[in-house]
Amino acid sequence: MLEVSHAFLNFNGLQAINDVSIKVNDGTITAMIGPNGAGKTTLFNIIAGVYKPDSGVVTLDGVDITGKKPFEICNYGITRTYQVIKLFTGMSALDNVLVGMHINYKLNFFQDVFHTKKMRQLEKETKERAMELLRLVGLEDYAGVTASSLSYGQQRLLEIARALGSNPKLLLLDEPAAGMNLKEKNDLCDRLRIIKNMGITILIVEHDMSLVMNVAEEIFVINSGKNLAYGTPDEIANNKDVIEAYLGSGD
Amino acid sequence: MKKIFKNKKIRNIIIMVVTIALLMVTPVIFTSFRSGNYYLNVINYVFVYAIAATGLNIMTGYSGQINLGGAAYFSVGAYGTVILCNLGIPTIFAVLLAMLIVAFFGFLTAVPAAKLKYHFLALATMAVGEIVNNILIVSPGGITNDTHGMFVKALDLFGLKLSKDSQLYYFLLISMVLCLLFTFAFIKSHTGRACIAARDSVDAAGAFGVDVKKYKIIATVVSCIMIGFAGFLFAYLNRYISPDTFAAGKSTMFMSMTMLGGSGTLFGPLLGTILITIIMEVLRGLPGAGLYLQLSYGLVLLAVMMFMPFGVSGLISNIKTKRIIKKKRMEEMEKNNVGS
Amino acid sequence: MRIIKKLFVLLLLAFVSVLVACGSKGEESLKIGYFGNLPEAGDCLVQRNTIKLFVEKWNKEKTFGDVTVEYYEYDNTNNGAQDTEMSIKAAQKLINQDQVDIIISAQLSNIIQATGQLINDAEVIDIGLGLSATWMQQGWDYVYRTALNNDYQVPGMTAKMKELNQNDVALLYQNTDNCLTFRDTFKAEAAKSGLNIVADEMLPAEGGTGITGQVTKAINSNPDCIFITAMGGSFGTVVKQLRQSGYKGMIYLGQPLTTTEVDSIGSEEVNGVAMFSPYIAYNRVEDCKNEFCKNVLQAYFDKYGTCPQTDMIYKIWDAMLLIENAVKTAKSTDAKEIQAVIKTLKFQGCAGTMDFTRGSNECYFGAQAWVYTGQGVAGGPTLLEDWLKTDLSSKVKMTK
Amino acid sequence: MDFLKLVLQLLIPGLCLGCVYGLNGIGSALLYKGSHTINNAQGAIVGLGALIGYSIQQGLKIGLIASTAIVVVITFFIGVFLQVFIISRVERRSSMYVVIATLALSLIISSISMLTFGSWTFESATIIIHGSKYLHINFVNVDILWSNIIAIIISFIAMISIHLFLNRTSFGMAMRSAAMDSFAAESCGVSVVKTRAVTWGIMAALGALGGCLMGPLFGISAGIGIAMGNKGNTGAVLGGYGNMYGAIIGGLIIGMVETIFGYIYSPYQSAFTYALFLVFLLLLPKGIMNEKAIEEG
Repeated sequence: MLEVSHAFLNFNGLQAINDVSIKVNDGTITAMIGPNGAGKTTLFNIIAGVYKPDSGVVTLDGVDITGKKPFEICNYGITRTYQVIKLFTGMSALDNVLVGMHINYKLNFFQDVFHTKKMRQLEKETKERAMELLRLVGLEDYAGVTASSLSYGQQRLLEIARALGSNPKLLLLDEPAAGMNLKEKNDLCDRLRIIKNMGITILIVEHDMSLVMNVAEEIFVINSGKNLAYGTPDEIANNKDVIEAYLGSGD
Repeated sequence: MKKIFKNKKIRNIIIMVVTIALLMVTPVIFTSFRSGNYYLNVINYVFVYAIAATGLNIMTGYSGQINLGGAAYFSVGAYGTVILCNLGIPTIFAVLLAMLIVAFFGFLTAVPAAKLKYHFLALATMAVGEIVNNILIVSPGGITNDTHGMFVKALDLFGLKLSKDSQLYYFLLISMVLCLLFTFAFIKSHTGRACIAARDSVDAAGAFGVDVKKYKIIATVVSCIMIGFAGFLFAYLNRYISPDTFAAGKSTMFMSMTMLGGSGTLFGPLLGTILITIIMEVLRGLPGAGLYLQLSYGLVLLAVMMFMPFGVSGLISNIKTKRIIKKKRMEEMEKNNVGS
Repeated sequence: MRIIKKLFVLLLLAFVSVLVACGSKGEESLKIGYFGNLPEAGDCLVQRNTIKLFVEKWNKEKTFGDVTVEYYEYDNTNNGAQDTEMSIKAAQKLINQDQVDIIISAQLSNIIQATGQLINDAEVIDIGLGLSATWMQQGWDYVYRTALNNDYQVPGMTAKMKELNQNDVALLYQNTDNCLTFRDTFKAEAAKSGLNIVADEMLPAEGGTGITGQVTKAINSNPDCIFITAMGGSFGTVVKQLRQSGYKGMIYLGQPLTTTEVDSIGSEEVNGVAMFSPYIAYNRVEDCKNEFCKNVLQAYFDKYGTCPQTDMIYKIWDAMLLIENAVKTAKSTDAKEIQAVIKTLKFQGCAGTMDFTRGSNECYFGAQAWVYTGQGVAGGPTLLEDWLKTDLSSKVKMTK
Repeated sequence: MDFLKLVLQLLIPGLCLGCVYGLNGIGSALLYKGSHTINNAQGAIVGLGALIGYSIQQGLKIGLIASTAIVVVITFFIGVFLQVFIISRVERRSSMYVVIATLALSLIISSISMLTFGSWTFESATIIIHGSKYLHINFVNVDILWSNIIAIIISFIAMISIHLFLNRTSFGMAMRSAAMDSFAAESCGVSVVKTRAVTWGIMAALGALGGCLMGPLFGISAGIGIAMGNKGNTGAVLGGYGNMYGAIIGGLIIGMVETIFGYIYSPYQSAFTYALFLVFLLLLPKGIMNEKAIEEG
């Protein structure tokens, strides 16, 4: 599905990404973990098109998408959530998800603004789909509420619902569990499994080991910009280098 | 009787019917006694300014771009239609052509403006306003009759001469309601949502395939057309247009109407226009009314900026949404306590 | 549906609040309305004081029988300056709410122009104090002027320039309705009498910071004399800068200088500045030589304790005389009858006989040339002929 | 010879106008560097300063220079007051609101100053050196007003002192660090509130200084202030917003351009100046001294 091979990125002197290669298989939940400042978010942004790597290739199903602009990457079927929540605060939850579906909404200006029959019919369809997504993340009865008045956890879920709006092939989640309490985290894991069963591949960047171990099928560990380990959760759990990187070497 | 009022649907219809009846009858009531004629004229101005403020709101409220030169589009709309009408073109085509000119002028200013930062956009729109005003004062070939100003013939719509306030009243009322409905349709449309998204977060909107520049331009052009349309109506209501009526004062007036009412809300501009017009009429008698009026614009804008950035209707809707949230949170609390 | 309901409830609120504020119908009386720059202590204050003086006199002496005279005034300024849109609103309020019979509109021609159509259609008498010819050409039969029309000044001016063989004239004009028409008439008249215009520069309206370029261009065009037409009260800076930049020749002005402007220009620099006017302003009542004007200034002084510093006193006084004569001869307060009577009126005014019988709604047709000598009071304006005899005129370069 | 005369006749007043715009420009540049906002109220403050200066001249019967000094001090504290009680509160919400808040302030200040001082143009005292108001240059026989020359000299002195204040004094250093990154500055003990207040104080004082210096040339009125305020911002943008030295150059260019356009074709004087501003803003977004005016993304 997604493949990053030999990516390098230098931030005026700091070699943030140093020959990193990762592969995300179809229909899996893959996680990317690593200590603070390991370059996880930078790699995440390279995939999402925010940064252009100095060298190295990012391909999705064989198509090279290195260095494409964010709104082009969205057309390829990759959508993302943000570590620092970037919801459309002035709009209701439903509208946020509707904007998520922006790209598959083919109408010319006049049809759209003058609410022709075609537009009203398409609008009803997309609204139903949006409500479905809100039901998926459990926000269906908050549909009319403006995004800024939702609680922190709810805003996180809304971001995921919005990202699913344009039924992507690959969903990038940037620390989705940050700021959530235990109950919300378990709830999140169930929802992520439902999304996976819908056939959407998920790549999570996360600190919370318990969440990663619970939901991820494959895990990449990145440390100071380099590949450290790859494998299933229990392989990683007792992999010597990973423990050392996290807990610092014993000697 | 009680049962009827309990049923929400019927209650709405009754309110609607009563209000429509009252709206249709108002000119007759007002023209019955002579001083009412003056207030009918004031109401006509409220309609015109409400349309202009709603137009400005599309750009500032819904698309997050500041526009301190609204008077420029207002004057292009006014002078455009009047000059074309004087050339003998029937009113309808003159208005359409003028709106095209305003749209082109709006597009011309929108494209560069889309990439400017908020503060520099403020300076740029102010500069555009000054340039247009200067061109009006010393127009090439004297088409705008420079500072002599231009007299405007009575509006003739399909041969119907609308000169008296009571006749204009219906035309202005219908135009305002149409403009409000158009704005409502625009916001609820896919394009409208994209403009609002571009306002709230440029990065997130970009990430979901919204071409931010394109939607900023669309919002500006739509806003210019509506302000230009209000300019046309102003010309035929005021029956005399001169460059000094379109000076910077007009842009600040539109700005304070939109902001006071609530920028980014549908009825904000209309509410703001009514409140500002009431202030205007109250101050009318005072010596130095103009200065007190300018002072009140300043105080209104400052109060909005410091205490209620979403204006009066923003305040009302805040209270309402807070109540809904609290109610939902309470339900959820009970559900959780009962559940866990 | 919810949106539509909200819209209509909102409009309901607006109408109810406005309905409450409606006025009531007045009983039989003569109502005079005025709009102008109320806080301004210059021309507008003189106008309002004179109107109040007459209204008081008429009511005390019952000059119109048992009719009481009422006076309504509104402000028409926006951002410190008189504004056409505010004037239209003030005029509408006077006509519709207060139902006035006679309106005295301000001395700015673009204001009179903007409100003329409205007042004329409402068949209310409109007495304008502005000097520009444009609003007299609109064919409004309810609009009159009790000041001197610019167009009637210009022939006298060009003749004087020809006489002193000042053939090259530099033009400085302010971009307002009054000054533009004055400039166009002057250019037409100058072409007819063989004067050539060597410079034609536009000065920005008040608050403009860039008059240096224009002044320099006027001086460098090496003119025999310079003609400036600007709004009352804004000649000071231009004349001062002309003199400061070394221009020693004669300067003709479209309007008389106010006494404050004379002081600011300075006695030595104001020498040689000429203007055409049927009357001039004085600092003290005693300085006035004309008998009729002296009584006018004395009456104003007795009531308000100060001598008016501008010649507006004569214009507004003539306007009130017009009202007094018209209402007395028409013996009614109805505007239509007053309008019919005015065409037959001929009576004594501040600048000689005011003759409305010529059918052009105007009353004055000629003016004398005065020159500021810089000595004595208010720059001591003396007749041009006397000034030429004195040695002061030698200090000024008559031709280039 | 008379080309030189023309140059001199236009150069000095143009330069004087340019200096005053430059002074305003410095204020706007400092403000933008510090808090990324634009001050629309600058014009009104300039008008207010000029009017206060005039009333001091009349009240205490003192010369132009003395009254200007007093005005500069008064407007400094007015600037500080505005920032602390009004702008800082609005800024907490978002820097976008500050643009509209300053526009509101401009309306309030200009209407109050017109209500108190009246709305017509006053005559300001001019500077008289050895008995005459003009410096006569005989070989070109041109009279140049002393107050123009003094205005240019004082403006340069003010510019140099601001430069020294920012680079040499410790508080100046604090101000520049707060301007670069207010969070970092705050962490090492710089009270950003104080630096912002002083920035506004300096901006207001410079504006009022410009207003008073222009008195002899154009007379004193609130209207003059408004025109100068906008041009000050225009000059700052021309020079590259946020860069003080660019603002001075930008101001000088605008001053010269306006005077020259006044000479070439006077009716479109203000249109040319603002058009030049738009051209610079759009074609050269970084301005002469390279400061970002374009929004990414």
